[in-house]
Amino acid sequence: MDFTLDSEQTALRDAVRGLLGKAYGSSEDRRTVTKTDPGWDEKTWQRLAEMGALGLPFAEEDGGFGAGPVEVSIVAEEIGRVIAPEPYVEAVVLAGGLVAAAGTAEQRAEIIGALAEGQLVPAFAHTEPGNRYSEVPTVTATKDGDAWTLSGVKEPVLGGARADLLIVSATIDGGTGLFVVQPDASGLTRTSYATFDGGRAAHVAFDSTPATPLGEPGADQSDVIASAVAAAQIAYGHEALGAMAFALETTTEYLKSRKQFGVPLMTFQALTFRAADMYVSLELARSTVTWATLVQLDGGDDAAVLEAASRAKLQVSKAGRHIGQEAIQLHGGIGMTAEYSVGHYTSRLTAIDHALGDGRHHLTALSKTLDDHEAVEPLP
Amino acid sequence: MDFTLDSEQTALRDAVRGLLGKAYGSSEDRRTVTKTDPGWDEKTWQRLAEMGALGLPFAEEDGGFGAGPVEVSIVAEEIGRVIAPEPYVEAVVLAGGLVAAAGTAEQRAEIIGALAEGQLVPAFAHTEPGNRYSEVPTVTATKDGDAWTLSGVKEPVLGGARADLLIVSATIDGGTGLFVVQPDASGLTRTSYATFDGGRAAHVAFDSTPATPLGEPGADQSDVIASAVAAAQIAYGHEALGAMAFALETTTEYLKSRKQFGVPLMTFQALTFRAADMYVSLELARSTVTWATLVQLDGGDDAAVLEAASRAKLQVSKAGRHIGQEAIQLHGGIGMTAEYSVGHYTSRLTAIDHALGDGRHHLTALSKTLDDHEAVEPLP
Amino acid sequence: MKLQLSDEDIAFREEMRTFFTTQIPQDIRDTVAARRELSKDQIVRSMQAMNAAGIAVPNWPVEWGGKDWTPLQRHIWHEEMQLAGVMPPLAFNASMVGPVIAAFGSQEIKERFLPKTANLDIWWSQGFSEPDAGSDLASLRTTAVKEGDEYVVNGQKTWTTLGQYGDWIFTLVRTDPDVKKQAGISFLLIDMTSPGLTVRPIELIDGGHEVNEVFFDNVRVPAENLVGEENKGWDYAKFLLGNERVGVAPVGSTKRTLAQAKEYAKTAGAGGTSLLDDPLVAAQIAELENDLLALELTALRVVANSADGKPHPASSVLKLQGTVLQQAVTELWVDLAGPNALATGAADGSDVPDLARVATTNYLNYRKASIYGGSNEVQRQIIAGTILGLRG
Amino acid sequence: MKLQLSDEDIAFREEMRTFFTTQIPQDIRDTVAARRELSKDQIVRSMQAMNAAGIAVPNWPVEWGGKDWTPLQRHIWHEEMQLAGVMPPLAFNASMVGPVIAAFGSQEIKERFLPKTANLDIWWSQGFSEPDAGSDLASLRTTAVKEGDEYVVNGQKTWTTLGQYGDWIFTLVRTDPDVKKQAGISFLLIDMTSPGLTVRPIELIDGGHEVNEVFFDNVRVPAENLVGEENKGWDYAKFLLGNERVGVAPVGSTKRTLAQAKEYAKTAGAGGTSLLDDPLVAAQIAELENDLLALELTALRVVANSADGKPHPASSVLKLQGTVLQQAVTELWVDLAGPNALATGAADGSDVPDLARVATTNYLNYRKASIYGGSNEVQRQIIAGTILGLRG
Repeated sequence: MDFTLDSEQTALRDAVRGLLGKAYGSSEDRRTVTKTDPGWDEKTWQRLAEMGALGLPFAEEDGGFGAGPVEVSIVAEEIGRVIAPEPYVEAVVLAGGLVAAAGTAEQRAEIIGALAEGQLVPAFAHTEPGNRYSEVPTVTATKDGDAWTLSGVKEPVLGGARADLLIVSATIDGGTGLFVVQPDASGLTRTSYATFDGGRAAHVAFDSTPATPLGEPGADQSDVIASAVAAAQIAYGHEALGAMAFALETTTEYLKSRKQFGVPLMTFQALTFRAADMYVSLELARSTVTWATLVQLDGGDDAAVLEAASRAKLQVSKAGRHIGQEAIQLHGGIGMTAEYSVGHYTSRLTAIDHALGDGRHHLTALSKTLDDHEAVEPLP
Repeated sequence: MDFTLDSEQTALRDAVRGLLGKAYGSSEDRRTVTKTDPGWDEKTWQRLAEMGALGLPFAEEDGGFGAGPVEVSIVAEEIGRVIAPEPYVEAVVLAGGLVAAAGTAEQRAEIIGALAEGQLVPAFAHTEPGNRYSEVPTVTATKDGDAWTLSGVKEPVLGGARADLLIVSATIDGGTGLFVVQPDASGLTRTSYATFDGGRAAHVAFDSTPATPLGEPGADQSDVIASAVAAAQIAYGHEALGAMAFALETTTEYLKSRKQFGVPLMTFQALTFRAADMYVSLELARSTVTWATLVQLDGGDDAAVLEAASRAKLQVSKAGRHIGQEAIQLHGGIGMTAEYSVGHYTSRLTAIDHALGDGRHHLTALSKTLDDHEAVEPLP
Repeated sequence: MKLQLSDEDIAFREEMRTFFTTQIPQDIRDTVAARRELSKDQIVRSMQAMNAAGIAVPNWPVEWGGKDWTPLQRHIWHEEMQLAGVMPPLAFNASMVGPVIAAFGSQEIKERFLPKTANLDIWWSQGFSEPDAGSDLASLRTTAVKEGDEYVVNGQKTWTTLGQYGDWIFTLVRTDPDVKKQAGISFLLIDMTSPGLTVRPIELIDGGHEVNEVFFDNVRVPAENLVGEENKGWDYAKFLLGNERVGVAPVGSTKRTLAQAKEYAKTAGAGGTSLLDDPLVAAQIAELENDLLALELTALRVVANSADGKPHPASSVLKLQGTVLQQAVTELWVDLAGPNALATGAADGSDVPDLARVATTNYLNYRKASIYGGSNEVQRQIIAGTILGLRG
Repeated sequence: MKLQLSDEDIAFREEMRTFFTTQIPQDIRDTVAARRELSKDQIVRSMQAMNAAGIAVPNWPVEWGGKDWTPLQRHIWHEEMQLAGVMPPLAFNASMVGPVIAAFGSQEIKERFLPKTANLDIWWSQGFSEPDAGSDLASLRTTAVKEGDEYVVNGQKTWTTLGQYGDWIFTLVRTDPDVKKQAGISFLLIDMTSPGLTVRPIELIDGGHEVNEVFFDNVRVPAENLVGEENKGWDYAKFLLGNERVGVAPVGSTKRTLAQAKEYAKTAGAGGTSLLDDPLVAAQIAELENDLLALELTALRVVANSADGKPHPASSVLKLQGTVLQQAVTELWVDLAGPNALATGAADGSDVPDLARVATTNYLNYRKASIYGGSNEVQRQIIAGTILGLRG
C-alpha cells in the first residue's frame, strides 16, 4: 500500500503544473479564454499533447503512452487547480476511453493517435434532455444492410460543437450501442452555447444521420460505457480535488490578509473553525478519490471499480458543495465577483458534481448494495 | 390569528411554574425523585390535580375542566422546563384522551373524574417489542360470548407498572380495538424497570387476561388512537420546547460565567455562534409546535391535526437533537455529569424524540403527501 | 390564541391576492415565474402599478402615500405579492431612502423627492458600502468637503445593486474626519448625472451584472441635498438598516419557488418519470416544506406580536433562516435539473426545459443572499449578542 | 502508488486477526459485541493476554517490550484488535505513562514500573485535568511542596477515567508557583493507597460511573517518584499528549459497530421486517459507510506516509472526524432501536433485544468523545492554526 507519487509521476505533475501555471497564471487569463469559442485554448491543448498528457491512458500500440490511471489523475488534478477549461476528462478520459475500450483496431489506430497528438478532439454525446442519468438512450440507431443511422437528440453535449468526432450512445436491439459520427455527417445539427462554468455545450440533433458502430456492430456496449464513465468520474474527482485545494488556499490567504474592524479576519474564530472544517472535507475526499484510482490501477473486477467511482463521486459531491459554498461565504462580497477567482471554482465544482451522477444519485445506488458486504473494506 | 396567551392562560402558566419550581427547584430534587419507584412524586401529582391541571382537556360532564389544547400545552411546557418526571402527557393527554374519545359514558364517568382528581393514573399500553411504530398490534383480543381476553406482550409501556388502569390496543376482527385492563386482572404480569431519562417503563404480558372494551365492543378504534397519539405528539412538542428553552438558557449562562484561558467562554466566537444557531432551532420549533396546537384548537378535520402533529414532531426531533447535543458540547465535561442538569435535558429530549415516531418516521410520512398540496399553507 | 385571521384580514388578503394576480402586467409575473431577471422597464411598470393603487409604499407616513396598516397586514401584502410572482417595490426607494427622507428630511426635500420616489420616477441607488469596509460599514472613507454651498465628494462606493439604472444615489459620506468614525458621517443625496461620477459594472459569478462600483471624483453636490443634520448620517443609516431588517424573510418567494420545483420534479426523472417517487428527493422536499412552514410561522409570530412597535426578538431569526432556505431551494433546483443544468446559455431550439437552464445561475447568484444586507455571520452576532447577551 | 499491502503486511494482518479472534477470552469479546461495559477483571485479562504474546505495548522501546513495527503495522494491530471486539491495552498504561517513563525516567524508575505497567499489574490513573482548568490544562493548581525527601501534595484532579480501579496515578503538579504557568509543573507518580488521597465517583448522564474526582490532602510522596527533572513536567505532558493523538481515530470499532447496526436493522422494522428497505435508513447507513471509508483511508494515508517520523498533516483530521462518526453511529443505533430504546433498565424476561436496551446509554455516553482527550473545538483550533496558519 503506497499513496505517494514516484519520481516520474512527480516530474509529470511538475511539468503539467508548469505548463498550466503559465497558461492560466491569473484568473483573468482563464476568463479571456472562456469568453470566445470553443471556450478553451487550442495552443494549451497542443502543448499538453506535446508533453504527452493527452495520450497517457492509451496503449502504445494504439498511439498512446501506456501510462495508467495515476498519471491521468495527476493531469486532472492540475487541470482542477487552475480550472483549466481544456476538455481533458471529457475528450481524453471519457470519449477517448470509449474508443480505446470498444473500438476496432482500425478505429483505435485512426482516433487514438490523433487524439494523443492533439489533432482530433472527440466528444461523447450521451446526456439527453429530460432523461436524467438514464441508462437507456432515447436516441435510436437503425440498421439498413450494413449501414446505420441515428435519430434523436443529445443535450447538453459538452464540447459537442467543437468536437472533431462524436461518439454517440444509442438504443439498439438488445441494448445500447456506441457509434462514431463525423462532424459533416448529413442530418447532424449542432448548436453551441455557453455553460455556467465557462465551458461550452451543444444541442446535437440526429436526423437519420449516418453513423459507424464503434467496435463490433450490434454489440451491447453498456458495460464499456459504465467503465469509461467510472474512469471519468474518478478523473473528475481529481479535477475537483485540485479545485477544492485551491479554493481552500485562496480562502485561507484571504482570512490572513483581509482586515475588518481593524483586525485580520482570522481573528474571528467562527471563521477559522469553518476553514478547518473545509480542510477536513478536502482531506476526506482526497483519500477516497485517491483510493478509487488505486482500485482502478489494481485492475480488479469492473464492479469494484464502478463501486469505487460511486464512492468517490459521493464524497466529492459533499466536499465540493461544502468547500465551494463556504469559500464564497468566507470571502464575502468579493467572492461573488467574476473578476475574483473563487466563484469560478465554485461554478466548476457545481458542474462536476452534476456531471455523471450527483451525490444523491450515487448515494441511492450505494444504499441498494448494503446487503453485499458486512463492512466496506478498502484493501484487498 | 393570535399567538399570545390570555390572562387566564398566563395565570395558569404562572401557577404551574410556581408549583413545579418548588417541587423541582434544583436538578438534585429531580434526581432524588427519579431514584425511587414510581420515578415521580405522588405529592406533586396531587398538587397538580388540586390546581386542576390534570382535568384540563376533559369535558366538565366527564369530570374535567373543559379547557383545551392551549391549556394542556401550557402545563406540558412547564413540565418540560424542569423536566418534571410526572406522567402528564402519558396519563392525561394520551391514556386519558383515549378514554375521553372512545369511552362509554359510564367509563368516562368512572375514569376521567378520578384521573382529574389524581386518584387514578392510567397508562396506554401500545408500544410492542420488535414492532417499531407499527399500527397493527401483535397483542390480540379474543371474544367469548360478551367476555374479552387479551394475549401478547406490550413493551416498553411507560408507567406501566405503577398504572392503576391499563388502556391496551389489540388486534380484533376488522381492526384495532381498545381495552381496559384492571391491575389485578388474571394473567397480567408487569415488570418495571428504569428508562434512561429517569422514568419507568414496564414489560406487560397478557395471558388470556380479562379485558373490557373501551367504548363500543368490537369497534375499530384506529382513528381514535391516531387522534390521541397526535394530541400527545403535540403535547410532547411543548414539553420539548420547555426543555430546549431551559437547556439553551443554561448553556448561555455557562458561556457567560465560565472562564477559560483567563476569559469568559463567550469570548470565543465559534461558541457564541453555535448558541445563536441553537436559538434559531428553538424558535423555529416553537413556531411549528404552537401552530399545531392552534390547528387542534381550531377543531378542523382530523387529518389536518394529524398532519400538523407530524410536522411539529419532525421539527422538534431536529431541534431536540441539535440543542441537546450542543448543550452538552458547549458545556464540555461538566455537561456529561449526572450532578449537573443539562445532560438530563438531553436525555429527556432523546426520549421524547423516539416516543410516538421519531423525526425520520414523520418525514417519511410527510414525504408521501407531497402531491396533496401545492404549498404548505399554515392559515385556513 | 387562535389560528384564523380576522374576517377583516381575510378580506384584506383576498383584496391583495386579486390585485397582484390581475393588476400587475402578466409579462412581469411570467418573467419571475421563469426565474429570469426583470428588465428595468418591468421593475418600473410593476412599482408604478402598485403606486397607482396606492400600495407601493405602505410603510411610509400616510401623508406621503403610506398606509395605516397593521404589521400583519403589511406582512400579508408582502407575502401575497411574492406568492403572485410580483417583485416588491424597489427597496432603495420604498424601504431605504424614502423612509429616511420622510423621517429626517426638510419639508422642501420631502416634497422634492418623495412623490417621485414612490412612483419610481427617480430610481435610487444605495451608496453605503466601500471596498475596504466590508461589514464594518462605519469605517467608510468617501469624503464630502463643504465649499460654499456645495459639498465636494471624493471616494468610491461598491456593491451598488442595479446602480446602472440609478438616477440618484443616497450616500454616506465622511464630513468630519477628526471624530470617532460613527460621528463624522453625513447622509447626502447625489444626482448620478453629476460630472465626476462614474459607474463601473461588476460582473458576478453567474455572469450577470447587478452590482457596480461608483466613483466620485470631485463631484459637486448642492448643500441642500443633505438630509437632516450634518454628521448625523450614522443615526439615519441605523434607522434605515433597522427598517431593512423588518419582514426580510423572503418566505413567499421561496414558497412559490419550492412549489414550482415540486411541480417540475414531477416529470424530471429519467424518461419523464416523477422524481417525487425517489424517496430521497421526496424527503428533501418534504423537509424543506416543513422548514419553510416553521419560518413562515415565525414571521407570523413576529408580526402578530409586534403591534406595540417593539421588534419581537425572534425577528433576527428571519433573515438568517430566510436566506438559508432561499439558498437551499436554489440548490434543490440544480439537483432536479441534474446534467441539464449545464445548458445555461441555451436559446431557442434547445430541448432542455428553460427552468433547468436557469437553475445554476440562480443558485450561484443567490450565494449573495447570505452575504449582502447583513451577512449571516452578522445575524449570528446579533442573535448571540442582543438576544442571548453573549458579548465577546 | 499501489493498493495492495505487501505480502509481509498481509501475513502480519492475518497473524493479528488470528490472535485477536482466538487468544482473547470469548467472554470479553462477547461483552464488547453486546455494547456493554467491560469489568476491571476483563480489561486486565485482555491486556495480559496481549502482553503474554508480547504485543501489549508495541509503541514502547524494544528493550521494554516494544516492537520495531512500522506505523502501518501498528495501525493494522490496532484495527484488527478493534474489529475483533478487543479493547485496546489500557491507554493510561500503554500510551501515556509507559512511554513517558521509558523516555524520561531514570533506569531505576523504569525497572520499577515498566514491566508491571505493561502487564497491567499496576493500573494507572491519569491526574491531569482540574475542575477550573478545562481545556487550559496548564492553569492547574494542585501543588507539590518539597519537604526533605518527600513532596507534599494538595489539590484536586477531576475526570479521572476509571480512577476507581487505579493503583497508581501519574499527575501534573505545580512545583514552582512563581514562574510562567507552563514552567512550574512536574510529573509525579503517586500511590493511590497513600493517606490523604481520596477518590470520589462522578456519575455520568448515562448512569454509569467511569470518571472520578481525586483529592489530595497533604499526601506525602517520596521524591524518587518524580519522573525526569523537576519543573519539566509540561514537556513530558506535551510528549504524552502528542502520543495520544497518533492513531486516535477509532475506525475499527466504529466499523464493527456500524456493521452490527446494519445487521440489527435487518429485522428491526415493524413485525420483524428489514429497516434496510426504508430508503432513508438505507441512505443514512450507506453515507456513514462511505464517510467511514474516507476516514479509514485517511488513517491509512497518514500511517503510510509517516514512516519518516514526521506526523502527516492530515492526522489532526482523524480525532475530529473519528469522533463525529463514532457519535453518528451511536445515534443511528438509537434511531434503529426506536421506542424500544427506552427499555434501558430491562433485565431478564424483557422482550426488547439487548442491543436496543443499550443503544441510548451508549449514545449519551459517547457525547464525551468530542469533549475528552482534546475537544473537537481544540482539534479545529489545531487544524486552523497549525495546518492552515490561521492564528487569531
